[in-house]
Amino acid sequence: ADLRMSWWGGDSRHLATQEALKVCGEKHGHTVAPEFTGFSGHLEKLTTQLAGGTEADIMQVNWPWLPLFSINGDGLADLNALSGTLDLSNWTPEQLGAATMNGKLNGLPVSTTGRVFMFNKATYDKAGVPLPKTYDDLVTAAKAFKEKLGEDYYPIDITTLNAVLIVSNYITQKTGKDLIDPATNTVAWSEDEITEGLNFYQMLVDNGVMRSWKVATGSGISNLWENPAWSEGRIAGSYEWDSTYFKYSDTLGEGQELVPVNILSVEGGQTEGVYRKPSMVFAISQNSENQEAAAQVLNCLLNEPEGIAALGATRGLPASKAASAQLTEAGTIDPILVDANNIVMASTGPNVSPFNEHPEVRSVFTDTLELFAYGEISAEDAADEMILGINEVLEKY
Amino acid sequence: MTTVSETMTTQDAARAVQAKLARRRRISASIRYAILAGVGLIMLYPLIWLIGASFKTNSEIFSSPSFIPKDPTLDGYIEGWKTSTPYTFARFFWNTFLIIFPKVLFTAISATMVAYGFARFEFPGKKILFASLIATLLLPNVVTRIPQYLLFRDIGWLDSFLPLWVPSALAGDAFFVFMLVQFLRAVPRDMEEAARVDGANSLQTLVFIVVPLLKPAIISVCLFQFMWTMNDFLGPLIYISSVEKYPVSLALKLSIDTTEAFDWNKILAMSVLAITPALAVFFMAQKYFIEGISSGGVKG
Amino acid sequence: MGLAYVMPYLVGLLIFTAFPFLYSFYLSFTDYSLMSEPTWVGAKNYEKLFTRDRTFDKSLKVTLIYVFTTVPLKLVFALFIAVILNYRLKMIGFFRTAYYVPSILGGSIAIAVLWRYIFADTGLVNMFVTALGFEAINWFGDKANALFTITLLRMWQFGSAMVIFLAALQSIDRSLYEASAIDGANAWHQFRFITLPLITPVIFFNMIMQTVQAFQEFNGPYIITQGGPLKSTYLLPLYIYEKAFKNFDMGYASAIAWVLFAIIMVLTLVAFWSSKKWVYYAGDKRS
Amino acid sequence: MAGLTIRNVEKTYGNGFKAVHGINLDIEDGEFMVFVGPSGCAKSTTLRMIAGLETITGGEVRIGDTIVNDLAPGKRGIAMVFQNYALYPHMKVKNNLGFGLRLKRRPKPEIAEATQAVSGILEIGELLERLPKELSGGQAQRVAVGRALIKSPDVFLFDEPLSNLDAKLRASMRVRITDLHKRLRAEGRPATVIYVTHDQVEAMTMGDRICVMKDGHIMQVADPVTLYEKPANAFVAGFIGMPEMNLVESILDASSGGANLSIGAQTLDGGTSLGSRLSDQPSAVTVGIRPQHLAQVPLGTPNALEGDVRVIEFMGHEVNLHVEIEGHPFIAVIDAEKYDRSIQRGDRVALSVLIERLHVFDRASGLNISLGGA
Amino acid sequence: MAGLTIRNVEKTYGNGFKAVHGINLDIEDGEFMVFVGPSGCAKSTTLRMIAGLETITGGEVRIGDTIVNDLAPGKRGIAMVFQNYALYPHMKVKNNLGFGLRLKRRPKPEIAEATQAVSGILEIGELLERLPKELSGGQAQRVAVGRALIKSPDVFLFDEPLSNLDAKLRASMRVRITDLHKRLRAEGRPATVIYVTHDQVEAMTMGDRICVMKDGHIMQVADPVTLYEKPANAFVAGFIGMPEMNLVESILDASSGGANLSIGAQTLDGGTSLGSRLSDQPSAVTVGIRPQHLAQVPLGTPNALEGDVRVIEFMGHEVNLHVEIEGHPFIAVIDAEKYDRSIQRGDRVALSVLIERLHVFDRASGLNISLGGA
Ligand SMILES: Nc1ncnc2c1ncn2[C@@H]1O[C@H](COP(=O)(O)OP(=O)(O)OP(=O)(O)O)[C@@H](O)[C@H]1O
Ligand SMILES: Nc1ncnc2c1ncn2[C@@H]1O[C@H](COP(=O)(O)OP(=O)(O)OP(=O)(O)O)[C@@H](O)[C@H]1O
Ligand SMILES: [Mg+2]
Ligand SMILES: [Mg+2]
Repeated sequence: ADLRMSWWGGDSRHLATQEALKVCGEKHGHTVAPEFTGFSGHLEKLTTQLAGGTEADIMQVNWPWLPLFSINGDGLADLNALSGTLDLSNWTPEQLGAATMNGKLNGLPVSTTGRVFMFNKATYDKAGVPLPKTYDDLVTAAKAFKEKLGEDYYPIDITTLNAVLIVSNYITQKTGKDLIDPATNTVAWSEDEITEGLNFYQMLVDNGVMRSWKVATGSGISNLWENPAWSEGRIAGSYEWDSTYFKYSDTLGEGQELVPVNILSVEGGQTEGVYRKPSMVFAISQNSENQEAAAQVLNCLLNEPEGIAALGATRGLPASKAASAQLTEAGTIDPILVDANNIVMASTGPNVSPFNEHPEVRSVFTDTLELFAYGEISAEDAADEMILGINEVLEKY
Repeated sequence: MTTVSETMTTQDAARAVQAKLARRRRISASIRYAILAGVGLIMLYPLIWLIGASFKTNSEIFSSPSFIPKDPTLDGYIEGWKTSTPYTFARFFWNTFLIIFPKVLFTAISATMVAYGFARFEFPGKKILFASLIATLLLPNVVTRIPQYLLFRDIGWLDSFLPLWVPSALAGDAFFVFMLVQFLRAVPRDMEEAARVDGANSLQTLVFIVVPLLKPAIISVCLFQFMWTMNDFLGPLIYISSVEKYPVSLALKLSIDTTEAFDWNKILAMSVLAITPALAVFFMAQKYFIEGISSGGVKG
Repeated sequence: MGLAYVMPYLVGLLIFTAFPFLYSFYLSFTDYSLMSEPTWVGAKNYEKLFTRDRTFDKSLKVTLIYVFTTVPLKLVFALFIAVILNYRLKMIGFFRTAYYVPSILGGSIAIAVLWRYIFADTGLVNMFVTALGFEAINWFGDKANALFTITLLRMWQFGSAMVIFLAALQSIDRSLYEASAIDGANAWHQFRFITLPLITPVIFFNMIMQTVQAFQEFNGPYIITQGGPLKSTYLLPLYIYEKAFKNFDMGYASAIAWVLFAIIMVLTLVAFWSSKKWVYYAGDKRS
Repeated sequence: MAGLTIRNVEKTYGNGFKAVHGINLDIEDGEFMVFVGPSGCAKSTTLRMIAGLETITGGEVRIGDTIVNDLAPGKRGIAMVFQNYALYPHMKVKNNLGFGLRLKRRPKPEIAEATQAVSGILEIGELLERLPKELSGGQAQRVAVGRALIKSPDVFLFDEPLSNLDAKLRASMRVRITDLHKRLRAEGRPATVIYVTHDQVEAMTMGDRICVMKDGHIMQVADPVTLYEKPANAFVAGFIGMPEMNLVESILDASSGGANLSIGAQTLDGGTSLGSRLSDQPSAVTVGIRPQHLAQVPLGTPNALEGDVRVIEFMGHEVNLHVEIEGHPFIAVIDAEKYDRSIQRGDRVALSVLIERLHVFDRASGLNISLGGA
Repeated sequence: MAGLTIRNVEKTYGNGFKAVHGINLDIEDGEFMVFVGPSGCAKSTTLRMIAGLETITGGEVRIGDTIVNDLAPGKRGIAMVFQNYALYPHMKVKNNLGFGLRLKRRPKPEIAEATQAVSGILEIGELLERLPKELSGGQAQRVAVGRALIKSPDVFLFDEPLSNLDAKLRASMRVRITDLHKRLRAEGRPATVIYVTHDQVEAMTMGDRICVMKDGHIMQVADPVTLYEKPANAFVAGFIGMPEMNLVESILDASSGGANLSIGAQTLDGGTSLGSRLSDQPSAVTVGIRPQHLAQVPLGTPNALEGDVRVIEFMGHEVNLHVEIEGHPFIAVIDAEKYDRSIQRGDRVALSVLIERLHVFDRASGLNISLGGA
């Protein structure tokens, strides 16, 4: 059959995917027309296509988009129905669960990713402090940095999205709960818990652990890795997706070394609170006339040696067991990435609800946190507002 | 004797005044150039940066604010030109041309015609029609995007260039129509009247009289349409899905995935290339703004 | 006769424009998540918009501030440069092109990067500011300043307004400058009393268009500040976009868009009405 | 067949100003009709209505047998010379000239030939490659005339086509235009001409008939001699003739059978011939005497008017004597050869009147009451 | 002190056309100088150079004692009326008039007053609230004149300011302008005027002196009487006077002491007075006779020229008789009262010549050789 597949990405992903499609197409006797773009605008494009029913047969879908496209599970094809063709055994139930909407498997996780701490060892060495293991270590490190290296040295950078995730991580460690209670589909944290998390954030700022929100925004450079302060080691750490390790290490100056470490712990934490999720899924169009064929190609891409080899690690460490094994064996993947990923995989934490990344939920969280960070509202009010706001969004589902 | 010397001194004085005037002119000219050049630099700053950066290596781009690359490389251009698709950038330029050419051409024609109709004729419903023209300008197009997409889907024009230029060819860009209407209303009717008496029908009047008189404005229309089409990213993104039909604007963002590391110098190098036609076209067209057809026509 | 000339527009209107336009109006009365059919909800979207939506209020305020600072500044600047570039100077072609460059760069990604560089805490602008002995300004981080960087970006891209002004300056009868020179007008007088009144049709055009564009400003804040900090650059189009393509609430987005439409429409009508007083059309019919 | 019929034509401008008040006029096929009248009397407006450039707000205009009120200008078979030239600024002179023919899709060589011919007539051969802005005022005006001539239409409309030319050129152009008109008539394809001018010589020498207008009304339409010798009213009398006719308020006393016209303290005896024509007329009249019908006579001559010289204008072959008689300004035109050069400003002189050429107008209506049945 | 000195002034236009060839002229403070010349002879160009609107490509212009070549127009103390009016299209008539004063920051009431005064003089009082496009041609021209008058400058530059007016209005405007000029002179604040016209009457009656131009050269500068009676060359002779002087090629034979001028087969005897002035002159000459100096005499009268009547133009008080003599066209102007109305086209007539007023020009140089020492 004649199929189409759409995705976004960079050059290496484009090349690899085109190659893989050729290979898998030939293998199963299909032709697959590639449709790819950069990331910007891809959501609009995909949305428009879905609204018009003209989407490609196979789509790369960002995990947080799932509830948008298919809150009832019927916006995309239910892959359970194609389990004859798709070898679902390559994924853990947890992984499949993350891609299941309303009981329907809407996509196959391509890779699993999560946040890890990464620190610039060179700077820490210069300051004579070990790499942190707990959040308290950060405060200690900050003191040492200011004394030994200068006022503009920071042990870590926590702003905007990172701030949201760190606050989340802190509260999750404290409570052992994800932001959203899957049972009731409401905010799981209490007002006090959130207040505590916010105060914790403020404490970090006050101790010079990271730049304040305002200063960070004012730096004008939204991407940390583009920031000279990062490449020169003045900002000596961050909390990032494991898969983005190289993005951050590439721009480091000579002699610097970026080391991924275990999740920093909070005193009395109930869990490590890892933020782990499928990075993206491959989905099949509900409107596709050749779902079977699409499933063949999809299976080839994710589970069959030809496809796996061709795709390589251009979408991170594969979630599919077969792929992961094949690539590890072939040594295609840089060991440090494996290390980072291992940290993510090994850490504990409650399941992360996709609603964490629901745009409205995210905005409420971020906006409120920003208000708090700018000192516009108190921690209590912020906590209150967050709960109200997020619950209001969730109510719709 | 005294009178002679008097006239001498008055003449000298006159010369002195002359010299002073000339000096003042020179000074004011140099001031003008200085300001022009100074402000011009601010205008050019990004372009210079862009060009400089396109010759830098990837890691140098953000680490050094200097314009001049430490060790210049053509890699950005060579790699960028190849692209991650089966096609080179030449293909994307060609696609852009296929869109721009009919679009600019027909926009100029249709916008001029429609503007002429609005500015020079009375007909029933003119007010309402003109109001609708203005109205289409006012609605944020975010919300018409989906319905428009559905429309073109039903016409069967998806993944073709047609949605990108046909509406413009039917005077769909109210901006241009409105602009030409304003220009036309500022042009006296005398010449058109003469042409009418000379036996020109209204179309001939349009072609032979109005168009030449509106030349600067029409050239602006073409320029804008050119630039904007060149830069338009969202339109092609939504309507074109086959890579082989991508125009430059889309191809430029093809490799940018913010969640991944990507090669800035390639992208910048191709940006430079993408800007070049626009720069060239503008440079060539701007001379029509030097001396239009001094509209008064006759002097004594 | 006239109808024949506007035919292309009429056809285009009926085929391409009318449907999306009206459909979006219909959508503003629906709940439409894009993935399912729209469901009619009456005026609910509007009701929410006017009574319970604080983001809208805030965003509208920011938008109005933005529009009423950017448009006049940009117009004055564009006209000023156009007048200068209308002289016959050496290398004028080069200068004109140079001044148009920012507009050619348009939405190019380099612009976003660059603009953030220029206004960064240690950027070019702050280098000046500190050189002048002032304290460095937090451009993006301070909610009082962020919007201004967007305004400046748009002013800096004054090219298209300038080109339109340039084209208009061309059409002024030279003999009027001669007559006024003899009347004793200096350069300023000529500008004020001849140039300005005679290009009022185009000033009017630019004014309307710049206002409309400012109301629809999206790219600037989107690529540079993402609406922040504290939503101080969160213009309405950003909000509409977010509602439409991030929250998939197309019905609500349409409602906001139509409210915005109504606001611009009212302003435009006022402008058209006032134009009778100050715009001079040499080509309008004698009778 | 391109006579013109103008029936009750009116024009009210957008600002409410009524420029033309229901005029009626018949112009025959091939006739040369001259429009004259004071500035602002609606000559151009009338012409523009005939051309179709101005909407006719009342009445109808017919060219030949067709009502043209709603016909496009280009379809009326007319050519027009505009008062402000209205040359196409972006076209060279030759293209300005050839434009009309080009529209008619005449072959190129024919256009070139016609352009040559017309530019010969108008002496603008050297200017063909210039743009309008490179022309002098007179040159531009000639190009405008050329643009009309080249089209050989049924009806020519000329709006002050020679006003910017010097006397010599003007005289020669005048002759050329009349010649052309006559030649066309002789060749059996007569062209109707409407010619607006403020030049008396043009009006008198060119027109088959002259239409005198005032404030949007037609005052008189007649051939030049009639107009000059038998003006229908004081306005026409004053308007035609150079220098203008001396018009002075007077009291008529025709009771004696003669006609005594008192001008201030002085009285003119009109004799019985005039008297017979003026019986039964009101006594409040205006007397009209052409400057050429005044002659300088020795002081004390009977039936002569006496007054003080105010201005003496030397005109070459004749002298204009401005004389104040009983507080009224009079002009007398005196042959330079017969003129007494010793006369000075302030001197008192006597002027005799050519009684047979004297006109008497009803002061109320302005109508000429001295024409009688003659 | 606003006399004008023009020294070797030249003008070459951008397209390479040399319009003015090094002219020299002195105009005194308060003088009324008229420029005349054929269309395209560079009158406007010269005026525009004086005004500062056209760069002077050679020589210098001084106003008073200042070389103004590089002075801005507004600083020269001049006012100008443009041939194409150049009214500000977007300003009402009153603002067009008041604009110059407004720029000088005169108080509003003063401007209003001056506007009233000027519009009174020019009879445009009712038009003050109109826009230029709502004016007739003549009205627009008057507004243009008003714009100059209102400024009371040192130097007035008028470019054919009355060309679009009818005879009557023109005559009255003419008088008003000269009056104004005289009044200013009388009041001790004389204004220098340069006045371009193609109207002979204006030229002869208004100017203190007349400057006759041709193809960018000055042909003669003199007061009107001198210009008319003693033209320096054939061009001036032909240009001044209406209808123009009859100029005909002739062979001079002054050997007998007298002056025999042969015109074709006929010969004119100039008598000894002329003969004495013409001895030693070349024999190839041009004879100039003003039409007014020809009189109709019975056929056979001695020393009269005979020819055939070609055209008879009735001009009201006089008749233009176009007569072909020996193949040359002659015009004779004959008093209408003395004119024999029986004469028909084609008749043969005899014309006597007023020998004292006859001019003889060297055919090669064009110079008048009959002026002698007188
Ligand atoms: N567009 C207009 N709006 C209002 N009034 C106008 C308009 N055009 C002309 N008029 C008026 O109509 C009258 C007639 O104008 P028109 O141009 O016909 O005069 P004209 O006889 O040609 O005069 P002239 O000899 O000065 O050219 C004038 O009083 C003029 O002011
Ligand atoms: N811009 C120009 N470029 C080239 N030649 C020009 C230009 N303006 C005028 N001329 C030429 O210069 C000569 C003088 O022009 P000018 O306008 O001074 O004549 P003029 O004496 O005013 O004539 P008129 O009585 O017809 O107005 C003319 O032959 C004209 O064609
Ligand atoms: Mg007129
Ligand atoms: Mg001239």
